[in-house]
Amino acid sequence: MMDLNGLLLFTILLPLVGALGMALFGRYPNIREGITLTTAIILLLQVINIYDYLMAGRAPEAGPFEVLPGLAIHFAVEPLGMLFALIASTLWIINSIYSIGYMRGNDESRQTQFYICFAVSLFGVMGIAFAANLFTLFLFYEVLTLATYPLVAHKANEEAKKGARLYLMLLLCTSMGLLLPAIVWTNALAGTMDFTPGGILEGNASPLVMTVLMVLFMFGIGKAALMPIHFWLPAAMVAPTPVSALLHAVAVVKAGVFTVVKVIVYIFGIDVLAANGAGDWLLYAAGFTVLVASLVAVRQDNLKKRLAYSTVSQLSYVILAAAILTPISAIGAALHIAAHAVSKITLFFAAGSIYTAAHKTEISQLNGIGWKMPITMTAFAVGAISMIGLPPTAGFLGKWFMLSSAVSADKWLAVWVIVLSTLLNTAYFLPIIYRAFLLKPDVTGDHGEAPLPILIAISATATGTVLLFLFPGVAFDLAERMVGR
Amino acid sequence: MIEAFLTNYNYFITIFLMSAGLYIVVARGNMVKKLVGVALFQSSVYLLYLSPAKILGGTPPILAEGFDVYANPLPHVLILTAIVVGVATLALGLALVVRINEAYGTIEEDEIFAEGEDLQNDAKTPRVEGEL
Amino acid sequence: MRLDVILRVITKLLLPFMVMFAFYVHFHGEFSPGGGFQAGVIIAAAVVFHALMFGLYPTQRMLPPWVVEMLVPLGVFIYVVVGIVTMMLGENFLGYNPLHPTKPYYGQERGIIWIEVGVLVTVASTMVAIFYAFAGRGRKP
Amino acid sequence: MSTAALDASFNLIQQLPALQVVLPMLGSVITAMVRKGAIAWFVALAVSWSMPFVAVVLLHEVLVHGTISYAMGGWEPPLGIEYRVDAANAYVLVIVSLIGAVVMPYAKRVVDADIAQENQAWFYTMYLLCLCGLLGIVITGDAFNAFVFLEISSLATYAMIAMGRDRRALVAAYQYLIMGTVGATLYVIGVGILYVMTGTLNFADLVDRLQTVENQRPVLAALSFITVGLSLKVALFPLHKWLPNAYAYAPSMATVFLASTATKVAIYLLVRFYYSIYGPNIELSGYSAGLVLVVLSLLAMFISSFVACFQQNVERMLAYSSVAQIGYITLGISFGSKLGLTGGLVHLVNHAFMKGALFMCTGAIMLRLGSVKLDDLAGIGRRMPITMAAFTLAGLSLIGVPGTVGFVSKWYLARAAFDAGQGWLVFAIMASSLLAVVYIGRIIEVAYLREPNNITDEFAKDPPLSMMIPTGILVIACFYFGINAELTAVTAERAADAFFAYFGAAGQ
Repeated sequence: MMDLNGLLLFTILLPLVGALGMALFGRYPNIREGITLTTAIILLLQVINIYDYLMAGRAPEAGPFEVLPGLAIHFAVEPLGMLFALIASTLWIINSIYSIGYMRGNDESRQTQFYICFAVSLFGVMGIAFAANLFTLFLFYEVLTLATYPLVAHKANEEAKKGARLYLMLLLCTSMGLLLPAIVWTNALAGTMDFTPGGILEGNASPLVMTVLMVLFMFGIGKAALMPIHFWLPAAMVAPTPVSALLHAVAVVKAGVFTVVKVIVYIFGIDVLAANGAGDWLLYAAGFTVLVASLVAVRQDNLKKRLAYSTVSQLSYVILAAAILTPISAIGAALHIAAHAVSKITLFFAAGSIYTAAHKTEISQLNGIGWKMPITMTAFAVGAISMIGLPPTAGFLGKWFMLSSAVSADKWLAVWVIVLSTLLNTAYFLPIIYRAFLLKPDVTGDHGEAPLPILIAISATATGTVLLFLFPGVAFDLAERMVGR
Repeated sequence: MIEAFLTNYNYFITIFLMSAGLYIVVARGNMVKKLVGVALFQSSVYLLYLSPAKILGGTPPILAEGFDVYANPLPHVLILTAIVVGVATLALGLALVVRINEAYGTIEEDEIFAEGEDLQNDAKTPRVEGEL
Repeated sequence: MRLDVILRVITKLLLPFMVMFAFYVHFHGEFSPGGGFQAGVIIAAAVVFHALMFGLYPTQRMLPPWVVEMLVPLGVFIYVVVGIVTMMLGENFLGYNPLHPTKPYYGQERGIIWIEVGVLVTVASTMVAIFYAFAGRGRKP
Repeated sequence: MSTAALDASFNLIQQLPALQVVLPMLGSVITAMVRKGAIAWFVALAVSWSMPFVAVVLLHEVLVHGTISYAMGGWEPPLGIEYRVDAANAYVLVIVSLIGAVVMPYAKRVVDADIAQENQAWFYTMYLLCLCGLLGIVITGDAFNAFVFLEISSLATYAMIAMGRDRRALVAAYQYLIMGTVGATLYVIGVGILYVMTGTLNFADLVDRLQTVENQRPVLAALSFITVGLSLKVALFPLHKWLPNAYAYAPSMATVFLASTATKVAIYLLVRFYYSIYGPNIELSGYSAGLVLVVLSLLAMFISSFVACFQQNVERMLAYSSVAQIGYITLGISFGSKLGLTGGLVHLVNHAFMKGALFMCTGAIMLRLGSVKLDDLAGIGRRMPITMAAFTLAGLSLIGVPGTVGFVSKWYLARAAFDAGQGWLVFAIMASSLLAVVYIGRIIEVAYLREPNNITDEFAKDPPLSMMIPTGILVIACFYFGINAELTAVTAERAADAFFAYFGAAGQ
């Protein structure tokens, strides 16, 4: 029996060990992919293990390992991080299965590098999820940024290089230029960087300083894609589909909004912010992003681009929810992180599936494709419905909590934003489903469904989207614990 | 004013040598002349150290009957070292100039840089491809 | 080179005296003006003088460049060894007192003489080496 | 003269300060006499490997027992030359000697490739003299002695650079010689003025006597001479023009060694004057020297990084980056606070690690390809995987990614900026590290994402183990001290204390 601290450390380091194994066996694709899957499964089991301990009230903790006096790497398990880790490790398995199908199906080069970087990204995600202070979080945040750069640049053509440059520069610029100063400043003000329920800044900073800090944090967390720093998401669309899934569903943007929620809840403190109004502007910024991104999404013809802008708007839902600053809205934010993860990964898998089987990327080419690829397009429909926020899918839960908290907190702006954007969501998702199933097929292309691994993955996530609605227990539990109820 | 000048004339000579040497270093493109300037510049330091060490009426710093006032020996020792350093620098500099003359066929700086070997900057014709 | 008998004869006569004067300067170095620096330069001057009069190659036959290049580090070597010996004897680096078993006064004298020998060798050979390097440049050896 | 010395026998610990300088000098003499490259290398290796032991023992002694004073030749200070070791210079001694020890095994192959057989022994002689000079500057407690060592190391450096691959090295060496000599002379003028005003050259004695000097104006003039002179050696912007050429055209081994040590030592001396000698007498900020330093550091950080972005020659790019990194160090110094000084000193060692590793990688590329032009590096990431992996990791460190030494430095600097009430500087620090992303990113992109050309295909492969292991050691150091900075940071803090504590120590 491993002791608790060892368990946590082992879990975080596991993907890194896996990456090492993949590097060693890079010559043998089967062994390499076997290692990927094994690592992913063990990781999930470990995370579930940790979840059990958390529920039993014995949250594991590792560290602090002091880098410098006052600067320590420290891991601890708390509910929100637990949720994030659960989502990421579950989706990694599915994504791995999908990747194997996709990479082999499209005969991509540099597959070993792909799998290694993927595993390192998961290492980053685990670190972010279990970080107990801002420094640790930042450390793994940057690990994630750097590990995903080779993935985005995977195709190594001019377009991919350009997209990857933009991706890297924007994320690093924001994180180093804004987030890091904010962290240092926080540390200078509060003397600590630990995530503490209720926040650490109360009494240490004036409302004005807090507002400035808030701006630094929110725009510094570039991964949360708050406008106007959302450009990296569409730019990163040059990457292969599994990578897009990683960016949009499993890891990157989730890490962004996760960090946002974490900072608002554990650094500023919901009550503190609600009292002094330092976070009021965030409501407007997030609302603006939700609406504008949705409007842009409507105008995109490229399927992945449309999904990308949809992600931008959905992310701001989470920020919006957090900015409402009530415990219930925070629960909504947490639930939406989970819901968006499963739904968006379904949508991306579907897009990739279409690309693999039919080599189509534009929405205008999809007429009648639903009858040729029924499984794919059904899954797509499920994902789309979830994004719009209709039952019986996971998206409904998050939106419900957000709406009810907005109403009860008298934040009518938020209410209007949510209602309007739901309409817009419908406007950009329904036409796709309509085309796929109800329009006459084009003459071009004689293709069937995508390879089997892809279909397995896609069905799993679509089912997950529905299941999360029917059995939200785990996610709900964790979200409630986060706000301390 | 004049008195100040006269009592401290050694310093003014030092300053003059110093500026003259530095000027030659900056203004001349001929590598040998530059070295001459450096040598002049260094000489000014010798004067700076030695002139205050001499005490009017003092003897060389050797113990002898009947003399109580000595020149300060330390600066002389220091400057002996500095002169050696200067000689070494000059020798090395001249050796470099000889080698440069053999390699380039000239010892004028502007001609050497005009050879287009991108000494100053490899990116004289900036190729921006691959910039991030 | 022109055969200039008078100069050559006088040179041959002068050279021993130059070297002797160098040693005079050297061995007076520890208590009166003089020492290895000056002596070294005088010796080097003697060599250069010889080269000016009889040509570079005869001089280099007399004092081959490889010997000169060996002498340069040798002088420093003597200097360092004296320092290390004093360290071995329990003093600080270049603390000459223990060089004489009973009288520190003589110890100082011995130490300085040996140090100056090192300086002399290095200075003389460096000067000659610089002269060789510049004078021999661009000719076939 | 010391009287108790006669009866004492040879005491190794007591003699260490002298050995630190004497051993390299002895080594250089031996290498000059043996004339055989291989034997000379072995001698240089033996000396270089013994140096860290001496330095570490000294550091330990200092941290445990306090300042060590060693009277050269038994002449007691302030009359004689004093070697005075406190935590500050012991720290720098350890850095310099460690880098020397790591570089030597690496040197064998690159020196074989860069330098003709008959000149190799001379090259090692120059290296050892340079090492001797650098260690001497650090260990001495005498202003003029520091000048002499400065010139020893500089002359050796000029000679090393001139042995570079092609004729451009000669011009680079010449330019450095002119600039370096002017700098050293300016320094010695400053020291001369100080001597005229106070009648002493001993650092500790200077501190005391400066307070009794009534006319402060010449003293300030001396400070400005010393500042400008040393800034030339430090390559503080805008006095850095000699550095890029010197680093780019010198033999690889010299580049690695100089980039990690030479400028650091000059910085040490500058800090010694600012904090230890003038510190108690003149408020740094009162005469706006601090402000000037801030401005120059910022200019260095931005302009040099920016210039680095447009370089085609990778070694020049890294050289410009060095100028920028020196800006970080001087920025830390300019705060005038203990935290800032600690940050500067931490960056001193950190930068030595990462630049050493980076230049080792470019040296390896030079060895295999004979060029470090950016375009010739296409696809090299697949052909020299370990070298480029090391380059990437060290590059990340240069950028200052958390978990690397670069981040630790930046953290200190940022904290110091906040403590000094100049929070805006934090943004400047971070912004300039983003420029590092650009230039390092360019190289990495070319190396990994472009297809190799046929030259690369044929010749590029990882260098021999003797070169990879030193590189690996430095890269590991970049990360180890990024995750566990206890050792470097705490020592740097003690060193910073020592700089401040010089005042009043003179009487002891």
